Amino acid sequence: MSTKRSIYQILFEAKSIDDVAPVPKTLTYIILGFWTFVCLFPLYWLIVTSFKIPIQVHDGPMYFPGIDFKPSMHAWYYIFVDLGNDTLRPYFNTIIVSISSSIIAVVIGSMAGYALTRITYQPKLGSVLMFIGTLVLTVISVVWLGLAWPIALASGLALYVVMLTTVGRRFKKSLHNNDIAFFMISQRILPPVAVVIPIYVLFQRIGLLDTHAALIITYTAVNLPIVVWLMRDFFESIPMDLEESAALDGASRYRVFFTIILPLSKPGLAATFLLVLILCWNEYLIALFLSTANAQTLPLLVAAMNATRGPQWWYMAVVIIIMITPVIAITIVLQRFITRGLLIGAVKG
Amino acid sequence: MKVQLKNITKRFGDVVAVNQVNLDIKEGEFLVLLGPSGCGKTTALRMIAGLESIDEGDIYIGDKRVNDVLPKYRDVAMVFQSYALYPHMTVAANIGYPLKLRGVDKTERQEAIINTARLVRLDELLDRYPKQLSGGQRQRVALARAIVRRPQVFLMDEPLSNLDAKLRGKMRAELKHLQHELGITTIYVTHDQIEAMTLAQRVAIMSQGVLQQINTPKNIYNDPDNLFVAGFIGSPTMNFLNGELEDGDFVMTGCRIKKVGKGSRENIILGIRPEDMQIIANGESQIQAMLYSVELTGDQTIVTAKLNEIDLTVREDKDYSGRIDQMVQIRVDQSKIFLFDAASGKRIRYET
Amino acid sequence: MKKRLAAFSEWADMRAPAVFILPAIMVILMLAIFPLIVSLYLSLSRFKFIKGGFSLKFIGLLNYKKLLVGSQQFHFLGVFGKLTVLEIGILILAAVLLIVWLVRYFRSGRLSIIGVLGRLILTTGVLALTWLILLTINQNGYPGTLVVTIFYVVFGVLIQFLIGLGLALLCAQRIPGRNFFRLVFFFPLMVTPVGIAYTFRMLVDTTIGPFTPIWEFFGWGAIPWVTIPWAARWVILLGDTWQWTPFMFIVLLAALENQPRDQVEAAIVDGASGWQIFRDITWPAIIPVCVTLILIRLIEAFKIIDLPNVLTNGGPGIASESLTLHSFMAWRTLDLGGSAAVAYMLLFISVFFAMSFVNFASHRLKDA
Amino acid sequence: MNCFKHLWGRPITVVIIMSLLFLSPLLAGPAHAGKYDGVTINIMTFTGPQIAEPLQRRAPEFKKLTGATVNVITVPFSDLYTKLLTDWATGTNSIDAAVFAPQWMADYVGPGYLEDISTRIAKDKALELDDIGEFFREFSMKFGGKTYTITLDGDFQIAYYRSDLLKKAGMKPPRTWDDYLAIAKKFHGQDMNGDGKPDYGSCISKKRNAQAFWMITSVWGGFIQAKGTSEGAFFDLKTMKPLVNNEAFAAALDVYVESTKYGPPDEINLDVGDTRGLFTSGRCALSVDWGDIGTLAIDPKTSKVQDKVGAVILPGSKKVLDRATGKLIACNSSRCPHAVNGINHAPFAAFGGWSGGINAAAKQKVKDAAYDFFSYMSQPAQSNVDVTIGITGFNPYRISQFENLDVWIKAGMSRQAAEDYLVAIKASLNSPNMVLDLRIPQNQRYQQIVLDTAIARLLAGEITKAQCMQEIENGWEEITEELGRKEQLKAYRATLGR
Repeated sequence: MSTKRSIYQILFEAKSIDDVAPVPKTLTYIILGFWTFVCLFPLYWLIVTSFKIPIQVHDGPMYFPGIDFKPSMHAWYYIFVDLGNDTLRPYFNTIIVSISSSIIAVVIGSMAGYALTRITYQPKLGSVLMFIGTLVLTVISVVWLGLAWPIALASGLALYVVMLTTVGRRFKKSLHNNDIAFFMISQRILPPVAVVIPIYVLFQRIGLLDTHAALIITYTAVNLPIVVWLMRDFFESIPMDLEESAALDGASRYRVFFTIILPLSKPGLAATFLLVLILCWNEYLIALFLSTANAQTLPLLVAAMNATRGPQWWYMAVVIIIMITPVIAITIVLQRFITRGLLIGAVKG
Repeated sequence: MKVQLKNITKRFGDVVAVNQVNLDIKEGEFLVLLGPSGCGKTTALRMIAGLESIDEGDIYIGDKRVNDVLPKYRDVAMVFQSYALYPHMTVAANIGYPLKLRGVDKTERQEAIINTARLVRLDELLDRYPKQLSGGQRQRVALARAIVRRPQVFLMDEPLSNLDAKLRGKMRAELKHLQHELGITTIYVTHDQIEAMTLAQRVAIMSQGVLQQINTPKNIYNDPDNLFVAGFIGSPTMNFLNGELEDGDFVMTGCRIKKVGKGSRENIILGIRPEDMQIIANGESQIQAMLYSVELTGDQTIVTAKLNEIDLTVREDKDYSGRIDQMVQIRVDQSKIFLFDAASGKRIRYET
Repeated sequence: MKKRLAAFSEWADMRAPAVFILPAIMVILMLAIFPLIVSLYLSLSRFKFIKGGFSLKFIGLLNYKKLLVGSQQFHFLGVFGKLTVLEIGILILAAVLLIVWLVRYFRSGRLSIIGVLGRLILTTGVLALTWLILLTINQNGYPGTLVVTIFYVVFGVLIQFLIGLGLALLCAQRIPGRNFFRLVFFFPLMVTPVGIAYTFRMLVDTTIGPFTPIWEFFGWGAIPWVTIPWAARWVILLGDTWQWTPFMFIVLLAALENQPRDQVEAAIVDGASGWQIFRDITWPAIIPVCVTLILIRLIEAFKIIDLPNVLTNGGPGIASESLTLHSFMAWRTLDLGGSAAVAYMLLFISVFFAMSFVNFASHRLKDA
Repeated sequence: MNCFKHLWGRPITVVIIMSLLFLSPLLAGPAHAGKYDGVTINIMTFTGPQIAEPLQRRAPEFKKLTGATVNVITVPFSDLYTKLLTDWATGTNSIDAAVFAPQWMADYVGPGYLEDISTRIAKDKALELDDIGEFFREFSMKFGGKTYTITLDGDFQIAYYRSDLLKKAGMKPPRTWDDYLAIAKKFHGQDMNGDGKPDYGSCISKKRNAQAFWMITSVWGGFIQAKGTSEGAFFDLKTMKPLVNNEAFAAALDVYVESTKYGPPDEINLDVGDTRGLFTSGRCALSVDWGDIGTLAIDPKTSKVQDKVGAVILPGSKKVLDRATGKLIACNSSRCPHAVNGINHAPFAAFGGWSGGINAAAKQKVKDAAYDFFSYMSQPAQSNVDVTIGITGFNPYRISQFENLDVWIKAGMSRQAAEDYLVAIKASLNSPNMVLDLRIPQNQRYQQIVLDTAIARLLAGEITKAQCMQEIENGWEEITEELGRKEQLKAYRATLGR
C-alpha cells in the first residue's frame, strides 16, 4: 500500500474510481472516435454526393463541397421539384404504412403477449395438427384440383369443425403457452422469399394488391413475433397484484388490459413500436412484391434510382438522406426507451 | 488498523452528500455510522472503500493517505446491503474469489474457504448456488467472503437490513462475537439504532451529510449533543416541549417545570425521555395532561397523553391502568431533562 | 336492455382468452403458415405461364434434386475439390469430437427421445456441413451459395458481436461524451438495407470511391476487391457489420448498464482488475442476453440479400451470392419452383442452426 | 367469386376512396374537351429518368390534345419483367400498357397478354412507319408475323472510341475485334483525362446479373451470324442446339476475356452506368455500349469529352463459324454475304429498344388511348426531339433521325461528332445482318441465369473457357428440354421470321 505510483500505474491505472487512466482513456477515445468515423463517414459521403453533379462523381472522389468541387442543388431539385409527387407519394405511403402497421402489430402483439403470460392455454396437439392437415388439404384442392377458393375454404372449415367435435375429444396431449410463443417466434425464421409469392397471390385474389392495406397486413404479420417476444417479457415484469385488485373491483379482462397493463408498459411499448417502425420503414422485398405505384414505399424509390444507366448516385443520396432524417430525429428523442425496452425483451427472452 | 477521515466532503451535483466529516476510528474498533436514510453514511463508507472519489478532505487508513489509492490497494473488505454475491458461483467459489484474485494457490485457498465457512457455519452449503440459499445464509456468505482474506478494515453497509427481525437479532450477536474474535477494525452503516447500540463500541450519528455526534452508545443515549441525536436515539422517542426559560424554570402554557436551568431565555426546547417521566396519583407534578391512549407491549405500558395538542409519551410498568380522557398528573425527573436551543438545535449545557 | 348488455359483457369476458390471442394467430396463419404450405407445394412443381393464367405441374423432388445433385449443384453446394490429407485430418478430428460428445451424453443417463434424436441430427448435420465446407473451400473446389451464406452468418454474427461487445464495454465506462457515442453508434441501424448496399457500393468502388486515393497514397493502388472472391465476400460482410453492429452494441450496452452494480463493486473492493471483473463477473452475468441476441441475429443473418445483390450482384462469378439472393434471382426469371426449393433449403438450414445454437447454449446456461 | 366480392366490397371501396382522396391532387387538372376525356391509362415502365422522363413529360401534352390522363408507373428496372408478367398473368390487370423490352414479347404474346396492333398500325399515317428502321419495323415490333409493339427507342450496341486519342496516335477506329484489343492495349495505362493518373484501354460493363450478357453477345455476333438477321446467333435453326460450344464462340470468349485486361480493375462489377460515367469523364479509350454515350457525351453536366468521341459499328471478324463443323472459317462471299472489306459485322440489337405494348385485357377505350399515346410518342415531331436529349435514354431508330444532322447540331454536338455518331448508327441500322436478341419463352432464364452466370464465372476465373461453353450448352439444353424442344424451336424460328 504505497501512495507513490509506478510509471505503469500512472499510465494504466486510474487515480480514483471516477477516473479512467490516461492510456486506457486515450485508447478508448481513439477507438470510439474511429467507430464514430466509421458510422458517420458513409452518411457524410451521402450528403456530399447529393450535392455533386454526375461528372463530379465519375471523375474520382472529391471530398469537400465548396473546396474541391462546386456544390450543386440539382439532385435535390430533381427529387423535390421534378419528381415532386413521385417523391412525396412514396413518402406518405411509407409514413402511413409503417405507422399503421406498427400500431396494429403492437396492439395485436401485446394482446397476444399479455395473454401468453397471464392465461394458460392448452390446445390439444391433435386438433392443431388436424387443423394444419385440413389447411394443407384446402390449399391442395385449390391449387391442384382448381376448386374455387371460397368453397374450398368453407368446406375445409366445416370438415374441421366436424372432425373436432367427433374425433377431437379423444386427444390427450396438449400444447402449452411456451409452445404457442415459440410457434409465433419461429415465424421470424421464414425467409421472406419463401412466402412472398403466395402472399402476392392471396392479395391479388382479394383485390388488395398495391394498396396500403396489403402492406400493412403483411408487415403486421412479419413483425408480430418481435412484438410478442418483447412485450411478453415486459408484461411478466408487471406485478400480478395490480390486475388482481382491479379484477376484484369488477373490471373485465379487457378493461384491465387497456386501462392498467398498457399504461404501465409504456416504455416497452414505445421501444417495441420504434423497433417495428424502423423495420417497416426500411423493408424492401415485401414492398417490392406487393406494391406497384400507389403503395410504393421509399426503399423502392432508393432502388429505383438504379436505372439502366446505372445507379444515379446523386439522386439516390438525396432519397436516402430524406428517408433517414425523420427516423434519426425520432431516435434521438426516444433513444433511452429503445435501450430499455430492447433489454427487457432480450434479458428474459 | 486505524482509519481517519479529515474534513471529507462529497457532492453529487448541487447536493452535498457528505459535509466536512471528521472521524477517527481506532485500531480494532467497531464503529457504527448511524443515521436516517439519505444522511450520507453509505456515501462516507463507500468513500472509505474507494468506491466514491473524495471531493475535499483526506482519508487515512493506517498512516497512509488513500485519497488517490484504488480500492484494491486499500485492503478493505466490504459487505453490501444486497450481499452482492456472484450468482453464477457456488458458495465456495464466492468465498474464495478474493483469494483467487490475490493468486493464492488452490490448496491454500481451499483450506481458507473451509475454515472461514466453518466460522460462519456454512460448511454444509459450500456447493450450493446463492439462489438456493435463504437470506440469512446469503448474508453469511457475504460475511465469509469479507472475512476470508483478513483485511485491514471491514466495511459493512446495512448487512442485516434484508433479514427478518428474529434472524437479525441472532446475526447481530454472531457479528459482534466474530468481530471481537478477529479484532479487525469495522465500520458498520445502519439506520437501525438498536443495531447501532448493541454492536458499536462507538456510534457516529450523521444527518444530512453532517456528523452530529460520535461517542459510545451509552453516552450518546445519556448525553445527546443536539436535538437531532436526542430525537433519533431512543424508542419510544424523547418528548419535546417548546417553551422558554424564566429564571431557570421551564415555562410553557399549561406547564411549568422548575429549576431546569439558569437564567432566562426564549425559544427553548425541553427534552425528556419517556422512562424519565411518571404518572402519579398524587403528589407534586409538573405537568397535567389528558390521557390519550394506553398500549401494553408486554413488559411495559406506553402511555400517550396530550398537552396542548402535544403528544407526551410516558413509559409505565405493565400493571399500569388508566382511563382514557382522564386528566393525569405527570412527574418529571428533573435531573434527566435536556434543554436545547430551538433555533440551532444545540444542547444547552450548564456546568454543575 | 341493460341486463342484456351485462350478459353480453360477461359472455365477452369469458371469451377473453380467445379474443386476446386469436388476432395474432389468425394473422400468422394467413400470412405465414398458409404461404408456407403453398411454397412447399410450389417447390415441388414446375411453374409455367399459359394462355390466360399459369399452370403448376407437380414434379416431385426434381427441384431439390437439381440443387443437390443436378445442374444447380455447383451453384447451391459448390464445386467439390479433392480433400487433402490435412483436410481429411480435420474431418476425422471433427468426427471424433462429435462422437465423444455423443458418447458422453449417452453415458450421462439423462436420455430422452427428443434429446437423442436432436443430438443425432445435430451430429450428422455438423459433420455433413464440415465435410461440405472442406470439400468446397479447398483449392480445387468452389463454395456454393450454401457455404457462402454460412460464412456470412457465422463470421458476420461473430464479428458484429465482438465489435458490439467491445464498444459497449468502452461506452459503459464513466467517460464524458458517452451519450454522444451511443447515439451516433445507433445511426447505421436507421438506414434502409438497400440504401446501405448502394452507399457501400459507392464507397468501395475503385474508381469513384473515396478511399482509392488513400490506398494509392500508401502505394497499394486500387485494389480490385471485386475480382477476388474472398475480398468480395469480406466487403459484403463489411456492409453487414456496419449495419448490424449497432444492434449488438445497443442491447449489450443496456445489458451492461443493467448489471447489478453491487457485484462489480464487490469485485472492485476485493481487488479485481478490469479484465478480471469482465471475465468473472460481467461476462457470466450477460451470457443470457448474449445468447438471445446472437440467436436473433443468427435468424436474421440468414436472410442477407440486399448487400450481395447490390454490391456485387453475387459476383465475381457466384462467389458472394447468398441463398436468399439465389432464390431471388430464380424468382426473377420466374423459375418459381426452383426459387421456392432454394427458399425451403434455406429454411431447413436456418432452423438447423437456430436449434443447434439453442441446444448448445442452453446446455451452457444450465451448467452455469 | 361473387360471394367474395360481396365480402370484400366494402373495405375495397373504402381503400379506393381513400387512395382517390390521396391522389386527388394528382388527378385534378383543367378540363378539356377531348376524344378520351375521363380515360386514364396506367403505363408501367422502369424508374427514370431514362424512358420514364419523356413519357412523363409528354403526358400533359397528350392530355391537352386528347383528354386522356396518362399515369406513368415506374418500378426498378430489374423487376419490370416479373411485375408486368405477374400483373397480367394473375389477372390483376392494373397495368393497361407498358414500355418494355420487346425481347420479353415471347413470354407476353404466348399466353395472349399483349394486344395485336397490326391493323391499327396499318391505318396510322402519322406514325410514318416507313421512316422507322427496317430492323425495328420487321423484327423488333413483330412476333410471329404480327405487330405488338411500337418502338420508342432504338437499341443496338456500337463501339465508341476517343477520336482525339486515335487521331493523335494515327490509328484508325477498330474494324475487327483484334483491332479493338490492339487499340485498348496501346492506350491502357496512359493518362487520358489529364489528371496525371493512368486510365483504361477499354471499359465494358461486365457486372453479373446486370446487362453484361448483352455485351458478350455483341462480341460473339460477328463470329457466329453472317447471313442476315434471320440466320440467328443463338441456336441451330434445325435442332435447337445452342451455338455456344464451338470455335467461333471460343474466339469471342477470348476477346471478351482479354478486353478485361485493359479495363478498370473492378470492371467485372461495373454496370453500364459506371462504364458510361468512366467513358464520359474521359477515363477510357474504348467502350461498347448502346447509343446513349453519344448523347451523354455532348451534355456538359455529364461529359468531359465533348467532341472527342467517335463511334463505329460493332467490330466484326474475318473468320466466322461454319455451322456444319463448328470450326472457324475465313469469310467468303457465300458464307459472309454482307461482309464489308472481308469483315463480317453483326450489330447486336441488344434489348431491341424500349417499345410500347398494350394489355389485351384492358378496356377498349383505354387500349385506343394507349395506342394513340405510343403513336404520339413515336411520331417524328416528338421523337426527333427526344432522341437528342441524353436524359431521355431514347436513341435514334428512325431513318430521318440520322439523315438530319441539324437536329443533332442543335442539340449541342459538333458537326464532326454528329457525323461520326450517326455514321455508326446508320451502318448498324441499315445492316441486314443485325443480330436479333433472344426472344423465345423464358429467354430470361437462358440469358440472365445460365449465360450470365457462366460468363461471370469465367471472368472470375472459377471455370475455364471450355467449362464455360459446356456449362452454357448444358444449361440451355436443360431449359429447352424442360419447356419442350419443339415448342422452343418453333418460337425461335418465329422470332426470326421463319
